[in-house]
Amino acid sequence: MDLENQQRVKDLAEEHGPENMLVVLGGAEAEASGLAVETVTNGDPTFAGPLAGVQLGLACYHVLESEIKEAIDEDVYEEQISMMEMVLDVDDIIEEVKTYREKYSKYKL
Amino acid sequence: MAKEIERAGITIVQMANLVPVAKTTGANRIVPTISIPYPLGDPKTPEDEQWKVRYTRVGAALDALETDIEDQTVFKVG
Amino acid sequence: MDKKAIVYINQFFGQVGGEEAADHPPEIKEGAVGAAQALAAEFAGDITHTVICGDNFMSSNQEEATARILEMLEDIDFDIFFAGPAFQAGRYGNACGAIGKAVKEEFAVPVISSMNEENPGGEMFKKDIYIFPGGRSGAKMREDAKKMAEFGNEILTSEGPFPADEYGFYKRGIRHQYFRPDEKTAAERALDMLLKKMKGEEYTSELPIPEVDRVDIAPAIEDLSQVKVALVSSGGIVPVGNPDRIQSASATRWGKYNIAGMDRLENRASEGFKTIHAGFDPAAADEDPNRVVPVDALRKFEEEGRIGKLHDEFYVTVGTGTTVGEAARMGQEIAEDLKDAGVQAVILTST
Amino acid sequence: MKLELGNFPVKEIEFGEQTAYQDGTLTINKEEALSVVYEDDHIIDADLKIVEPGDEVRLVPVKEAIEPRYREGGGPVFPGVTGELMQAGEGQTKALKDMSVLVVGKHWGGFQDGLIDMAGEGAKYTYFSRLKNVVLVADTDEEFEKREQQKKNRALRWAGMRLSEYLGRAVKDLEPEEVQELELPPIADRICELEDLPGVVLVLQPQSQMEEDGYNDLSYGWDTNHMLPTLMHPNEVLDGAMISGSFMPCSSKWSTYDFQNFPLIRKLYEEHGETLNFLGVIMSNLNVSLEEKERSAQFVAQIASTLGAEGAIVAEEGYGNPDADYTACLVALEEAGIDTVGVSNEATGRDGTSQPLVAMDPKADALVSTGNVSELIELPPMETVIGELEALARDGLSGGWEDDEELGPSVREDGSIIMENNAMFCGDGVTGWSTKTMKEF
Repeated sequence: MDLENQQRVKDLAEEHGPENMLVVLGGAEAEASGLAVETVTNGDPTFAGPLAGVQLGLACYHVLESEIKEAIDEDVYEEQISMMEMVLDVDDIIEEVKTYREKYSKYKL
Repeated sequence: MAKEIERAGITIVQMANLVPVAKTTGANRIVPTISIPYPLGDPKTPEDEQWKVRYTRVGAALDALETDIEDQTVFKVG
Repeated sequence: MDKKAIVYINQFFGQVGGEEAADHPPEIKEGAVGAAQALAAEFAGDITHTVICGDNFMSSNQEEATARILEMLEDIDFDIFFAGPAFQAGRYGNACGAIGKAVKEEFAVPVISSMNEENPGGEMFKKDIYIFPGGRSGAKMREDAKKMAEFGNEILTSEGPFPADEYGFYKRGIRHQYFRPDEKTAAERALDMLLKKMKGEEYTSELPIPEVDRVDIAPAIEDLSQVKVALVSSGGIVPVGNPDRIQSASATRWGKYNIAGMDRLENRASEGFKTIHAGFDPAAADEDPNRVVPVDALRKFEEEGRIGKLHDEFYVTVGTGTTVGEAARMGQEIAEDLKDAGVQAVILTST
Repeated sequence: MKLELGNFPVKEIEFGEQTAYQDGTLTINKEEALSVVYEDDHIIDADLKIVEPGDEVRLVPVKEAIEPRYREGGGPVFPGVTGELMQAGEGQTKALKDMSVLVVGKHWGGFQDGLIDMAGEGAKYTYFSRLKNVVLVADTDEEFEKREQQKKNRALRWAGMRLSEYLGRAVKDLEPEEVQELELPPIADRICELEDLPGVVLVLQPQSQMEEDGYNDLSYGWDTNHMLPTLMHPNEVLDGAMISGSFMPCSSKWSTYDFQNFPLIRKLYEEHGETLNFLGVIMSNLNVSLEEKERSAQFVAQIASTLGAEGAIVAEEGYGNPDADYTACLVALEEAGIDTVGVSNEATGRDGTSQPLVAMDPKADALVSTGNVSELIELPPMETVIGELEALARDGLSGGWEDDEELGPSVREDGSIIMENNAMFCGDGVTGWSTKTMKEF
């Protein structure tokens, strides 16, 4: 997760409280998605950004996960996301995101 | 040792009996000698013959110093 | 463990900024800053300071940057130095290697780094400091830092030995003997290796053949009659009495001896020269040292005008058992001396 | 050829009335034993000591180690050396096991002599620290070499062999506790199952680089400098055909005890008929001129090919220029299509960064390495020194020195020492004992 986004997440969490935040990921790749979850929960694993050593424990899901998918208007999801769902390795992504969430998230949906 | 002297930009020829050793250590100009304990004169031969061997081989080493080479070269003697 | 560590990282992992901050001059901060925190998580001692330096600053002012960092560290008490991990970042790898090497030489503490195998810094500095193979990017920070920190813990608390294959750092070309804990004898190992080799199975040679290091070929001398030629020998020919106490094996010393005005080297019986080389039968060399250091033949060539002049001193050491490392050092010292004396060509005789 | 080796394990050695072996105890009549030593007029002073593993004893300068034996029928244990020339490797020989006779100079040492610690940190470096040893410590009138760095040690080495034969006679009429039958039938007569197993030869390169007589390893008393590689039955080597010389830096040396017990030969015997067909020993040598080195390598490869060997093990007694013989031999065998493994030590320097062998070739791709000759070893003082500690520093032992800018003298005032592995008596165990290897650090 780039340094600007880390700063944004950090600022928002300070402003609204981490318990009131939900991060939705849209990354196309499992490893990067996992790292993003780690960054907003346990801190930046590369230790390069503002979230280095900051354990926000935010609730974090990938847009392809059923929890998010079900909350989105079906037509919108169909139009915006379903194409990608067919070409991505959805299981891998969900598995990875879930693993980190279960390990580090303090908050849930 | 030859390598370090050559690295310093001095042209060097190594006179050695053990050509494979000289090659392994990276000498570039090599002139073979006749044995390890007596590189340049076999005590079992007459004095004048030893002198001839020594003069010829050292001469070959001088020739080697004046020879341009592209690769590691073992100069033939005689 | 009450050991103290200092960590070196670049501007990016020190949270100063990305490429735009690459000219950041070296600074030192207390505690574990930025990526140093990843090491702090696994290191059993205390990370007291973090040195941060921009990659560009280091690569374009390496000498100055190194000097400044060494100065910063001068009054700090520390037991170990970590640099990186540097992943695949070339400038960063080079910086970790350069500063690591300098710190090791100046403060004699272990230095540990981590670099991806594609990082040229690894090849350049693996001989000087411990470098572990690492990931391509910061995504592997935790893993790479863990390897560094764990080895740091090990090296600070146990006596070793620390073989590369056991601990996983890049091999450094430093070979020492090692007693096998399983006490498997050479005979058993030889048989195992042979049986595997004959069956076409995998085996590991205990002495992998390294590549030969070559030097650029010095140009040919155009006209030797204008040139001063020197004799150098590894045959251990010294004045009887061996004034420089050159060792007869595993030599670490060399000598130079004046031959001005001598037509030939007188032998041992006439109190002239003898060999102290212990690797071969000395009889022939003692009887006539010119068989090893051909002063007589070169005098003849000098007289004939084939060479300009035979240098007034010849140089000597002993080849037997003398390690290649020592031979290289002595070669450098002799080369220096030869250059000062204006010698352009050398005949090296070895036994 | 069939050799029956009758073993008499020695559990204890003591001095007593009569030289005899009973129930694992070897008793020695010291006076009688010394009279055997004094048979040579050159021995001017001699004493015997007994040392055992764990004794706080340092031995230096050690010149030779021999296993005491008796040849059934009374023939010389070392044919052509201690008696008439006769065939070794056949018949019956009795051996006193778990012990050796060590020969130590009372004062003078040389390049080729070494050191043994019977206890402490130093004991891990030599095989002989694990044995019970009868130590002959003696001086000679060999004035010509007293101050020479290279010593033939003739009087002392021969005295050691006489003493070993004398001790061996203690079991002359006794039944051995165990008899080992060592038999390899003629190659042409070997049964079909063996034919399916790959033929393997052991190539030995004993030290033979001195031109002058008296320094090199001997084969039936013949200077190995004067021989071309030849096929020997392994039993010959184990039964006294080969004796050690007096030339090489000591950790590289193969003592006569090593020849008598050669672990590589023993291992090949064990594997014979199981995983391989042990064709024999090609006894080569080490030479001084390139042509000689190449000629020997060529002969070795030819003999191995003629025997139909598919595999070979080559072992080198020494380092430095002999590495050229070693590598030439490995390469020649590989080029003849024979899978080859080499066994040697290395010289990577005190700092470990030097080139391991002076001559190397990528074809030598399966090497066993048994140690670094230049490894620095620092050892605390020992209660007792047998011989003369100063010899390590004074007499040019290959691993000792009088003074060093950085390290000081090898022998310090308090009796502690610092030396190179070079001076460990037969310390690199290239004959197969070594549990050392080399690793990258």
